Amino acid sequence: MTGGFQPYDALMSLFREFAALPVAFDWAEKDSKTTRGHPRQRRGIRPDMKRYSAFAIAREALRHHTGWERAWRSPEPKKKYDAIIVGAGGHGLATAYYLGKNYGIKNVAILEKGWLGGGNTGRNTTIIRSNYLQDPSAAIYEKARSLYETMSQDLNYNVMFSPRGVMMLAQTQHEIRGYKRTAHANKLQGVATEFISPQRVKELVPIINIDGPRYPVLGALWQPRGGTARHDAVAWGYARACSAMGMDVIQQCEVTGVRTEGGKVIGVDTTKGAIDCDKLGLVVAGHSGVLAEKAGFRLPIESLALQALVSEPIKPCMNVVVMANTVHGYMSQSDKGEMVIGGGTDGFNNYTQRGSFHHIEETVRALNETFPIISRLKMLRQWGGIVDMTGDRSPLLSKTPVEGIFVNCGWGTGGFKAIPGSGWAMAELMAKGHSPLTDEFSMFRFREGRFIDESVAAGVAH
Amino acid sequence: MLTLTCPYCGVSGEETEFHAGGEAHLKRFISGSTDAEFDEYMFLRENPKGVHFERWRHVYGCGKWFHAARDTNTLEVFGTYSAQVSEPPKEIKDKISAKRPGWSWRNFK
Amino acid sequence: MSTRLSSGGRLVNRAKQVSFTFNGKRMTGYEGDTLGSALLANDQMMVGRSFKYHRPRGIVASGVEEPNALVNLGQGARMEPNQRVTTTELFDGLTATSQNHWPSLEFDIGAVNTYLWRFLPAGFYYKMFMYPRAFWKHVYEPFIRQSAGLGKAPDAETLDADLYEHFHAYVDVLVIGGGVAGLQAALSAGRAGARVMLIEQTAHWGGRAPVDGGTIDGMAPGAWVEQAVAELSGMENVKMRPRTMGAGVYDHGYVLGYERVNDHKPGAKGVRHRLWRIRAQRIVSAGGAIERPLSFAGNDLPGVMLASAVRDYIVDYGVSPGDRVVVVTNNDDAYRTALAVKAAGLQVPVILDARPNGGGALAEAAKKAGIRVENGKGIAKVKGGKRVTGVAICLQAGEGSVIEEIACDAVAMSGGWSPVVHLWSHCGGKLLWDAERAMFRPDGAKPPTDQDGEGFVVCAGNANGAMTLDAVMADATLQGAGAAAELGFKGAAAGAKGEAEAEAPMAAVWMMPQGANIKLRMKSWLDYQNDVKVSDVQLAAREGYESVEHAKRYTTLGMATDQGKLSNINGLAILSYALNQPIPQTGTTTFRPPYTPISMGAIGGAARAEVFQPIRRTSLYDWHEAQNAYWEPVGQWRRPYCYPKAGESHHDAVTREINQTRNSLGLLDASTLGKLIVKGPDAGKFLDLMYTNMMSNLAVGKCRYGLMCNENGFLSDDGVVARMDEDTWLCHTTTGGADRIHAHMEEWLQTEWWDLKVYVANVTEQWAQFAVVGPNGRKVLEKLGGMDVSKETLPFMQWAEGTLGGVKARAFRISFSGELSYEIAVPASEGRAFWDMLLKAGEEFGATPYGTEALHVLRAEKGFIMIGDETDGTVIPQDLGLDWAISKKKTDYIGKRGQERIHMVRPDRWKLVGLETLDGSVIPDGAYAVDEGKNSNGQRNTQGRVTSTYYSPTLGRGIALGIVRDGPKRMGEVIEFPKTDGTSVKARIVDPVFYDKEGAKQNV
Amino acid sequence: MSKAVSALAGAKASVLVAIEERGLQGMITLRGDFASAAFKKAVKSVLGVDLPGQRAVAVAGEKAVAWMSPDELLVMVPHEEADAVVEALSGALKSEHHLAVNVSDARAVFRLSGKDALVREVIAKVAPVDMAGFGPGQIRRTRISQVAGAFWQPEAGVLDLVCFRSVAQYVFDLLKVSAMEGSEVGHLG
Repeated sequence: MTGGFQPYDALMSLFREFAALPVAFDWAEKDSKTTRGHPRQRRGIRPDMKRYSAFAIAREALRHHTGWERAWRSPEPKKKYDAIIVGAGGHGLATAYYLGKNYGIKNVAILEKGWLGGGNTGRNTTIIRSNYLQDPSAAIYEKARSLYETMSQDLNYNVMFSPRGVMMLAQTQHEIRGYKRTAHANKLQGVATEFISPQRVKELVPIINIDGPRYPVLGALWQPRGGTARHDAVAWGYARACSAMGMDVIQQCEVTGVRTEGGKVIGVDTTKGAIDCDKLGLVVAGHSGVLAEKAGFRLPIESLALQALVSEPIKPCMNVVVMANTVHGYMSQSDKGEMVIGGGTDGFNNYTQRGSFHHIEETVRALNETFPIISRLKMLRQWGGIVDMTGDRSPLLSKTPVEGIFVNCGWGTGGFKAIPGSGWAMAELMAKGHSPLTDEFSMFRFREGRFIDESVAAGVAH
Repeated sequence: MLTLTCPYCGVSGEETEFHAGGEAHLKRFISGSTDAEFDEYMFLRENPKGVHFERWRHVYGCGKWFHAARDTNTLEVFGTYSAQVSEPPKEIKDKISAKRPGWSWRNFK
Repeated sequence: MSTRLSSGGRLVNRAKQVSFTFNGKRMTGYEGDTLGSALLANDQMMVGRSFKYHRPRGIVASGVEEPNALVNLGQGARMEPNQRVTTTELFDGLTATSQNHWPSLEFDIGAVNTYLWRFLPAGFYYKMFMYPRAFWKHVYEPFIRQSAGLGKAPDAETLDADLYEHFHAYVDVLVIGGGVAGLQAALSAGRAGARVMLIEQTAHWGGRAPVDGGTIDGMAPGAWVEQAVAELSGMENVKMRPRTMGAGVYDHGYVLGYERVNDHKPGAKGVRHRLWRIRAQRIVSAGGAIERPLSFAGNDLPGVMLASAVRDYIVDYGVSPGDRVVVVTNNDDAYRTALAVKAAGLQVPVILDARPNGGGALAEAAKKAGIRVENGKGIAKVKGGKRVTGVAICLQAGEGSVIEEIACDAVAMSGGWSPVVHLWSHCGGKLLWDAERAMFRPDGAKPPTDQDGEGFVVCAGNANGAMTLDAVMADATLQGAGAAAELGFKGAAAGAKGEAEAEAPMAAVWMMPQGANIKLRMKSWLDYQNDVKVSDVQLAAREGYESVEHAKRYTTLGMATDQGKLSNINGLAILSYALNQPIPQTGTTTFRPPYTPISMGAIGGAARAEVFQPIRRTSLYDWHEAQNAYWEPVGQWRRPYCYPKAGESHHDAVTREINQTRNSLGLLDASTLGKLIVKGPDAGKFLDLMYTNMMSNLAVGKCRYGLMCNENGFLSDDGVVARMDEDTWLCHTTTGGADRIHAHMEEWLQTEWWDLKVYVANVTEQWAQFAVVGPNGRKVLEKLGGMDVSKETLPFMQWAEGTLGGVKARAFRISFSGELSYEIAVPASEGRAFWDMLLKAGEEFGATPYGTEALHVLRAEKGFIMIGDETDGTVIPQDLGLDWAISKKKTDYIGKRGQERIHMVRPDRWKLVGLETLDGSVIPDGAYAVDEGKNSNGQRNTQGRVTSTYYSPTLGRGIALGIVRDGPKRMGEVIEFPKTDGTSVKARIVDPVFYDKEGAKQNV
Repeated sequence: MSKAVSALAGAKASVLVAIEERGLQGMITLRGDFASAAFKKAVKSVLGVDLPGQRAVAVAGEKAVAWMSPDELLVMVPHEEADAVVEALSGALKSEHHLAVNVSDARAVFRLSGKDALVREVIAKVAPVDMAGFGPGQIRRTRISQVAGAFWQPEAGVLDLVCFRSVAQYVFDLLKVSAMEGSEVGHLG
């Protein structure tokens, strides 16, 4: 048991959820004081959509939860949309959401060949942080992190953003220098981080073995407002909000072709027929290259398998997220109690969503050494996702050689944490033609020799 | 966990003996080439969901680089061959044609 | 009550009693028991609490599919949470405690959730706990976290007392599963001559067949199993391994086997678990089938068990789960349980057969035995609190009106069987829906494929959908022989013939009763551990979570530690009905390894403590350690950072080492520096391509500093190159660069310039190399004697070969400190002896070994760059003022084209300068120099950063190297470096060479 | 030379099998064109053996030649003779493009001896190699857990393993752990 926890207090707080309903609404109103109008309208959510709240749950409980409506509609595609987003993962849905919310562009379809949130959004280790070294990275990841802070309230869907803190261990002199450099950069970027001592690391992570012996912990870069969120909920919450704005989330609709005229996009062909559009956003992570090919251009990316695993659930023993880059492992404990562990990527192109086992071995080996209790836990499940890697391991948020087509991909192993910032910036890029958050992430930067390389300071890509 | 056969030492070994080295048969561009040519050489990699040609090194074995023809979607290995050629040998291309009719990759088919 | 029967139990040895404790209570069992059978024998019906509602949970199964009965097993350094009691072999002294309750199993405060259940449907947390915002982190989440989780976390300060290892095995045919199907498949493949390995997850061969009856080749299955095991044991080409589970099937026939070597005898010699890394040409998956529960209200109460499990406990362990066992089924197999219960002298008040027309021969046998059989009936509701007290009976076709109530203390349920298709599916094998038998089974036409594009997994027996003993034996013979034949092993003999009672067709029953109302559906459990009910899946469908993945994630169905072995198919069927679509259209979730959880210890294997990762050691490693060196890991090498003496801080030690080196004599173990021999008629040409500067025109006997870039133009390594003879060069690399640069050279030679006649050899470790540095450096070498190291014979940037102190040596006149300096290379086997001579000869000069930190400061004082400090993968040589080392004459070198790109030639790139703080302090590591204003993202603009920053004992002040926008043209300007504490430090831009700019000290 | 010491100075361990660091062993990396008659002749004349075939080891008394790659041999001679043999090879190959270099001190050699099945099982724990299909006459370069290595069997029940000198302690420790009492596998016997 972690110190000081009182089951009765916590239980009382649970009851409070039910008992203090009017208070809860008061709080909700306070959150929205900054702008005028009815809070639902401000959020762009249709007034007829049922709000989620403890009160709604209580009301539904009386009729055995038979009155809940669909979280998102299941529409047939229209003939034409102002904008089509291909890919109903977190990034695609967030792009659509901010197109509507920030720019009033609501005649939007989000096309998904499988099920929304079924790709990398639902396969990652849910880490959220913005302690990046390079200015463009820090800007977009910090934008994302700050949007995560209020996402549950914005979407009226609890995505369980948990700012429990993220630390990156320094286990060599080189890493100390690298993380101190990042801490300095973060200070100037407005990202709250600090370099902390080994003793502080041990206080925050009682299960860590800071003495090594192979790689003693020499300190850590600590971002107290980094954390995790419930990954599926992010996609579901955005989908619900997009649907409520009148957008069409169309699942099981594969894009089979991209139609252009005079170098400009006019629509897409899909398994549900042809659909016209003025603007097209390609936001399909691992399959971006395949889709770009259909549009007639090539992207500077390659697709690789990245793996992760979880242990069986145990009672809480680690409240923060720890990344140990020298030994290649990172770990957090989910709200369910599972230790969520990130593994490595294969070195070869792969679309199987299965990686090679030795990456799991290497990661677990390192974590057994860093967190000795792990040795007696069991791996419950391992899985893989396809990530797209660019030449500098940083994403592409960019115009393309085809007018009206925009890409958002190349997030490599770091996509989940960026979702709201990526959507926010991509929406601006699509609506206005440029965004300060995306300016540096052009797909043409490699030709100029301009890189956004995060691996430089202490070997941390993402 | 792939099994690859090194064409130089004949070992059929597990992936951990090898190092993946990216796309094969790249044409190098040097000083005097255009920005577009150099960009293509460095960054615009083939990324097919299907037949692919790539480089590997038998790093824990004989140390030799070689080429492999592999399907990135099924992980089938059509064959491995010398690193010192600028295009896949005919027998490998024929084998792929038999298994994946209509395939193409860059200028090869 | 559950109890031990007076006789029976084919797996237990009643002569050997074993004692153990559960929740501190002492209990006894027999050798051969599982912890599960022993708990039941002690009437410990309730063994845990569910995840969400904290409802009482009892043992429901007898094998790996058990979702409920998980315990904390053992203590201290051998404590392990979440151990399944049904797969834990009992041993003397075993201690177990139940999980997920507070304060006790019997009285659990968390069980209040069970009264709030109405408010906690699937996904409730997505809809609430949002306001006020801060409450999530501080109130709601802590509560949710505390109530989640299952087992205890092992103690943080106690190291795992057990050891683990890996083993690599290569076989023609791997048979997974040691039931009769696996045994027969192994026999067929083995007799054909294939190299066979047969693994079985339990300690016993034969699987369920001995419990289920029938005959094989006219024998009782148990007798046939004995005979088969005997034959297999005698075959040279067959290896058998019990207690070894097929954990995962990976690409190209790679299989993980998880052997629990010592779990049943903790503390025994050797390893606890062994992870088998098996490469199989063909895999026969014979993992059997798993019985499905039925979904009726109250099906989660302790005492409700799978019919097959009830039978197992009676037949295998002589344990009765109850005196009065109601059987409820949709198929014939459960009648075997009724008969077994009856045969054990216990009562079966009724068999409820949901099929309107009931069963076949087995049903007749039950009736003949005097058991009441009710066709077309089901359970409306199970009665009881912490255990079953009775059932309410209803019509299966109805909505749940109670016809009759019957008292009982156990319910044996069977909803049909699901083949274990996990291993088939791990690597992409496809499934087809067998509507007649209501199960997914492998689609033999769509197997997972291997490196040759061939199917490499087949399933046999139950796992292949062959459900009766005759079909099982025939299928296993076929699959085993077929797998071998595909590899060219032909001529397998005929297999054994199985016979069993004919069975009437089963009928799919996904809800009981068929028209169960919402109140019943809200109490019909699908996933016992995660508390997912029929109503939850229906809610998910209603809310649009329609894909099987959505429904799974929204409800958490199948995400518990059993990964849905009991719940997935039932849940899937409920979802399909809710969506009004056929089951195959809904599809399954993806099967992922491992089949059941495997220990992290096993995954890591032997790699812990001293063999966690290799430590690379120089010939002086022991000496450094004896000198109390403070180690710095550099790649896998360990190098002394400094040598603190008693009472000295690291800073003090570094200062002393620097001062002594500058003033008299310092010694450095530089053995880790890379040394590559490059030889051949085209070696010069090749090196001109590898380095930015010319190497082909280096004279024999001379040294030259060289830079290497990657194709992007970024500086990647540096070092001194010495020309050995007409066609041989020796290239020094950085410590981290030796293997990397060797590989880099081989890559270019093999894949781009294969026409060049050049050989490269990495001789880094052949030589121990020591820097002898300081004004007395020459004197000490002269004392050793053997070769002329005078300025005249061996001037700066030359090298010579000879002997020193009787040892074969190469002396390089190079300096990374600005002092008179030699690097002496001697054969590694004589490194330590030579070092001892140096120390002895240097004694009179106060010879002082120095570490990497002093090395860094010495070079920074001199303005020498360090790869990894001044470079970070984004810096080109031109940024560091190294244009002099870039040949303008060459048309090509690696990186040249990259450096011509527009961003690389911008005039405002950050370039190397020296930095001197105005107040003499040391600029913090990693500090940036700020510029006016902010960028469009609101970030403070910057104009440079420090790359190396030290206190210089030589100058008595802080010095730094850094890169600053257009820096070299801004000498004398003062720029500001904010610190992370809010203050800042000002520094003047100066020349990067702080010490002896003329080189007077090194050129002596 | 008397002052020369091998990486672990002849460390020994007696566990399931006997493990011994073999002390100083002369080793030469020889690269050249195997197809060239002059190369074959030089090997034969200096070392007294024919060029070994792919992944084979040829032994002649105290000398042995192992096939390392299509253009690389590992020549084994007594430690003190290594420099002389390098010179002899270089002399014999004067007109050929080749590389001969003494790497004796860059290596460590271990000998495992005992019951043949156990010796091979110890290796099967640390190397991804089919040890059932391995035997005398062959050499296999591979991964020894986390480092590079190569091994061959001079005869049944004996196995020699070579690795880099810097990781000798790691390999020794690894072999000891893999051969600890009670860890017999019983798979290759």
